[in-house]
Amino acid sequence: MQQKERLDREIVAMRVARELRDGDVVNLGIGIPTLCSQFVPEGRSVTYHSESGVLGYGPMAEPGEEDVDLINAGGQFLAPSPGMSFFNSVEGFAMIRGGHVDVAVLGALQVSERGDLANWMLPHRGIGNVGGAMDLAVGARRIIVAMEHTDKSGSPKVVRECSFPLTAPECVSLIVTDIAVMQVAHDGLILTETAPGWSAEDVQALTEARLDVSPDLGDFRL
Amino acid sequence: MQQKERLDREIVAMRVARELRDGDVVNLGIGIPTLCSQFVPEGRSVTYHSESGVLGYGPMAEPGEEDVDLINAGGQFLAPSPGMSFFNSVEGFAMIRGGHVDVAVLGALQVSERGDLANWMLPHRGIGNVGGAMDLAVGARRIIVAMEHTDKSGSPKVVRECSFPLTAPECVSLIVTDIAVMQVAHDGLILTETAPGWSAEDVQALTEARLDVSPDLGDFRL
Amino acid sequence: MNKVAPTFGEAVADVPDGSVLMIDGFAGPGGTPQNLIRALRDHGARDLIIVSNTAGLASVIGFGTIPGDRPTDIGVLVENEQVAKIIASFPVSPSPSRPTAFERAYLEGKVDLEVVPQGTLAERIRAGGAGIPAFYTPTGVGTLMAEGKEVRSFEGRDYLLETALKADFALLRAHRADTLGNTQYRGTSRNFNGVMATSADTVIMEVDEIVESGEIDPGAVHTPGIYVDRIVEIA
Amino acid sequence: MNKVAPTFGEAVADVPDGSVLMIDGFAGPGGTPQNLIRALRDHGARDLIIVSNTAGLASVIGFGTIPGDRPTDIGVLVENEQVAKIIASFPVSPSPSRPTAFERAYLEGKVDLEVVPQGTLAERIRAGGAGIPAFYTPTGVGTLMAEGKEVRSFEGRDYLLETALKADFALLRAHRADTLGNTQYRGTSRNFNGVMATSADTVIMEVDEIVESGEIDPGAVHTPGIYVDRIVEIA
Repeated sequence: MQQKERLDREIVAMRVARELRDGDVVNLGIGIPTLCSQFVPEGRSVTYHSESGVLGYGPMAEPGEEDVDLINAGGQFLAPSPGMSFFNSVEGFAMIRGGHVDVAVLGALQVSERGDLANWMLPHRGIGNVGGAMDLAVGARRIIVAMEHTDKSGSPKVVRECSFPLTAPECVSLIVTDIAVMQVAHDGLILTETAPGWSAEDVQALTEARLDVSPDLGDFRL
Repeated sequence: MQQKERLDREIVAMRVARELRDGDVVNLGIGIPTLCSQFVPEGRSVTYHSESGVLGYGPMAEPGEEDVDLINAGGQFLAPSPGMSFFNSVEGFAMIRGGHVDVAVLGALQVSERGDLANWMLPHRGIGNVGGAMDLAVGARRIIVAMEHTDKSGSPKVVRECSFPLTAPECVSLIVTDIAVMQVAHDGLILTETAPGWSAEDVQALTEARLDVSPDLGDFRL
Repeated sequence: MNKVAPTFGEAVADVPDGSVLMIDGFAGPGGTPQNLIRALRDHGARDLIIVSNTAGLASVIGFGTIPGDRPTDIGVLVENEQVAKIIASFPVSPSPSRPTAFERAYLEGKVDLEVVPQGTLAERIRAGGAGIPAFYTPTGVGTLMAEGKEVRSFEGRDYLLETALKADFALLRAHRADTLGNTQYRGTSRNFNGVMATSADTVIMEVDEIVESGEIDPGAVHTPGIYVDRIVEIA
Repeated sequence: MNKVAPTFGEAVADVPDGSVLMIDGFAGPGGTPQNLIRALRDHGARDLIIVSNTAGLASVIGFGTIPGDRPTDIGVLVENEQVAKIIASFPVSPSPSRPTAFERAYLEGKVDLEVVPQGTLAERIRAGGAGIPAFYTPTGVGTLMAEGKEVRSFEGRDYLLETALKADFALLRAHRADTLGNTQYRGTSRNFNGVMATSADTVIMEVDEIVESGEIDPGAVHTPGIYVDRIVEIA
């Protein structure tokens, strides 16, 4: 079963991008989430927010075009875009906490069946980078997690209870991994899509949390 | 005694202006306080703050030069000045509460011997304009009251206890009226200056609070 | 995502009875959305709760008003009996002989009033927009404003607990906006406009000029477009 | 009231041992006062408490750094054993194999750490500058950040009480300032610079360019000059 093919990061990002609606204000975390902006369907206008202090930025800067005064929260260089605006960190987080960001796409170390999110600290390291993750987790109207389904040692990241320190409890709405799409419902996780060749049982076998299988279970919708 | 001559508003403002130091950030209330900026001694650079959202404004606008987008908190038209800056009401009051305004010069209905200030509501009216007075009274580093010594009916405005609703308790440092200058000390009011022709007894007779007479009592220093 | 509304009337057409509105009106007409206020009067929504710095002064005593001008302010909504309550810092005329429409209605018991210190009003609106449910402030300690409020000491000084204010709609006035709603105010007219834009569900702006996106320096935007829902150009 | 200091060294010469400093350093060198940090290293003040978003990342992992550049950040103060404690949101390297100077010192017990969520850090600094001693925020409820903190419910949701942060000095970086200290930042380098300027007793800025007062549009000033004490032009 471990030999079944997992989706690559771009496909995961593409699936998440389908969730973004016309007019949404979206914050993209470091890693797979950053890739989502390339895959937003035609005809949808999405405004990107970064807690580095910019709204409405363009794509990643081309090599040679980097500007240390135009970065995202992961320190990546951005290209300018007409209609963008700059602000300080107080304003950037007022937007987040105040509910002005529609969607945050975040990576995760663990997500629980209640939607608890752990994405800032590996307990064995004893020290971690919280950055803006806790503010985004409580402030953005909808939290989508984009991640690999298991960690590097093959352990499940979709768990019954997070064993890692929480970023925020009960905040995640949707989990998109390299093998499955899961909705966080009031009474647990609903498996709605699987990667090509993966059955619900295959996904469950790599998932610690119990998955309810949607009657409409199907392939990844891209 | 009521026949002795009182100082006019400009002289009161001139006396207050001597209190402003080079580099001070100053907020001037409505009435006599507004007049102070004309009388700042040569060589002192004072930056004026208005909670309407401007720092470093110039003198009053000349007739015909009025701009509805350049007013003070009393709705008076200001002239621009090089180096001024604009901001919203949140920032304007962050400056006040945060201790960034060195001096506020305010009018008053009553000041008590402890430095309690009442300047926003006549009780018989049952309704009043607090405006920015309470924020200034607690936020500015030094509060100077500039006012007539008695009200229109001749009753003392420098009192033992304010009978009018307070703006803030124990906030006033100095009281300058049309007959006297009084410092608010820990144990009461100290009369330091009187208008020409007025004795300490003359001033006390129009003052409900008990005045300690300074050993250095003298004429208004202008 | 073009946010330009064709007329003032259409921009306020969905304001229901009983709405909470933030409407700028600092002292004079600068920053006051006079056209949107007139449209709301014509629209006729009633039982409104209005958050504003004043309760309609410019038309009565000429605060901040060019001599000879008779600007519109929220006083017309009070006169038209559309207002149930006003939350303001400077609600009455400083000249008792020239009372405002609000003041007369208040004394007749037709409208409620909550007086809030101006800095606390600004901070409560900011808190509403910034996801801060409550904060402590030194303003109002030991005064009537402290009645019924929690007093708490931090490092030996007393503070009042104040809570966030939010609104259903904001009616605001700016100088320029691009089609995305990125906005600049002129001079002191930024005042409450710059914060009310963050704290209402639907933010409606009248502006002198609408420009294409990209025409406003991104470092000089006062209110980013994500806060602004509808823009109407003043003809 | 000319605020221009002749050299970086003179600008930081009076920073005593044990000071609390706010120093910008968001992710890369943009906004980081590299020259003032080097001057503070040369000055040698010790037992410093530093408030900053990161604890020195740019020089280690190249966050926000043009390839080939080796920017200075507060890591040099840690390496020089001048730092007693850091208050930050992003203190360690995201690459465990490339630890920061701070991280090594922390694991050796040479320096203390307070990790604060980035939005809470910004809001606490803002509160310090705005006369707000404490506020409630939803951030951190149900996490390690809530340990020892008051939790309180408003309208059915839980929030943490967080308190203001202030500093003795702020070392900041801006693009332009006039001689009165009116300041503009460039792009995303405004980040923590724009708020730390309000919350320190003495605010020291390095800037690309100093201009005469009146040369900066009063509507486009990011930090009004009353917040800024000393300005040094980057040669």
